[in-house]
Amino acid sequence: MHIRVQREPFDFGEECGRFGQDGRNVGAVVSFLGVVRDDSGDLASMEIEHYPGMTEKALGAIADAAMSRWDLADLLVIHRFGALAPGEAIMMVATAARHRAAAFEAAEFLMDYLKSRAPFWKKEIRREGSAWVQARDDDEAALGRW
Amino acid sequence: MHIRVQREPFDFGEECGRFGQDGRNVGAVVSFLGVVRDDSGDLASMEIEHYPGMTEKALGAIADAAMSRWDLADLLVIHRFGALAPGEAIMMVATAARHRAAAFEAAEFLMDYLKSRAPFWKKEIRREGSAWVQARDDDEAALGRW
Amino acid sequence: MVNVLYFAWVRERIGLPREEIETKAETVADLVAELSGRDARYAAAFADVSALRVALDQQLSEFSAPLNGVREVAFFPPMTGG
Amino acid sequence: MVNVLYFAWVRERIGLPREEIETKAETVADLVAELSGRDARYAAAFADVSALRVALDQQLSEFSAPLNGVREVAFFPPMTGG
Repeated sequence: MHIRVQREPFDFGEECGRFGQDGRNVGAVVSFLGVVRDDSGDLASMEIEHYPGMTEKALGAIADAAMSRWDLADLLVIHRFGALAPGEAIMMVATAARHRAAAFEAAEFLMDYLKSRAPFWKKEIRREGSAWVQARDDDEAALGRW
Repeated sequence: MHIRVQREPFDFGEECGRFGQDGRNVGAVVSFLGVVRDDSGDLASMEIEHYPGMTEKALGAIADAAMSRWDLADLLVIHRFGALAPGEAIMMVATAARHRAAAFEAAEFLMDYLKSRAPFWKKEIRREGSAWVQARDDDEAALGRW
Repeated sequence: MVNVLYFAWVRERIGLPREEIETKAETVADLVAELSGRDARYAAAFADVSALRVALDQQLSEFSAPLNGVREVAFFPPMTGG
Repeated sequence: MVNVLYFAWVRERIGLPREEIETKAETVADLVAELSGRDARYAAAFADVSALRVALDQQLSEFSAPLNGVREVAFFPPMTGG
């Protein structure tokens, strides 16, 4: 189980290349990458604030919940903070399991909880002013399925 | 949209590193890797037979269905055939979309249809004899959710 | 003339990956009956049709489907890709 | 003494990331009432408590929760990670 909270970029390809494929009981690996999107075309940067200390605890608790709910061979969470440019990788999760259902479900569970239960806040810095990203009702609702 | 059916190995990390992250409207990338599992510990190799011609058509139709059902920026399917060793990569899918729900759903849809509708057959070559992998009832049942 | 292809254990039981067949069978089921009558290997391969799938010109199809105009028929067990 | 932390727009409205507070507030809600009374910046930050979340010693909690024994209180908007 690997959890990293960092300012530095990470290399999604490299992480995928070395994650979870060494056990002979791993049949399925799922990974998710979150990228800074620029819908309006005038995003200068995305600033991600977090709560050092609580962030690591919250991610650890979410990861523990996934490990105890599904039979996972391994699990990875990386989340960045600081100023990110459009197109940059924000975060990733990866799960390894015997079967695909567990790997997919655990990855979606991690994402749903990360979105609404890990203390990160995003601010969009645009040429025409800045704004905090609002939490979406359906992100909160997504927790209901677990 | 990229579909490859090949005997040669592919590099999952490298594929993940270059897939789907160039559009400014991509916020979510999901990838799935299938690996040769050795549950009993005596698997010599996994032989994958396919139906050249039909395989490409079936994968193309499944990919088209995913592209028309979800708003995807890109989609990748790679499936190998021939003799594979335990731990080797069998196949992968990847999806890129604005939001995570579409990327996850499309990847799971691709996997469910690939499992039961693309003409591949797996044979396990064990020290104590060989056997064709049986289709699982729940693989067929998985199609019901789409 | 129709090209008939066999995959996986169907291929192994029959002992051939493909053959050209001259047939008057009107449906897939007719063709299966005709092939099953040939010898024990074919009879074994087609013993339980519910365990088989059929593709006509590389499209999954039904055993009740007509064969007119079809150039390639493939028999195989349920697929196990992924 | 309790350490009070502010994040995102709560931090921006109050103009501070953290402060040490001497308080006799028994619950989070009491502390919010006390802070809101300080000046317009605090009043603006805490105007709509339903838009806020609170963590006590780095665990998500409720505004009705007691403060005794708590060393760190954090106020922030709903989280938007991922």
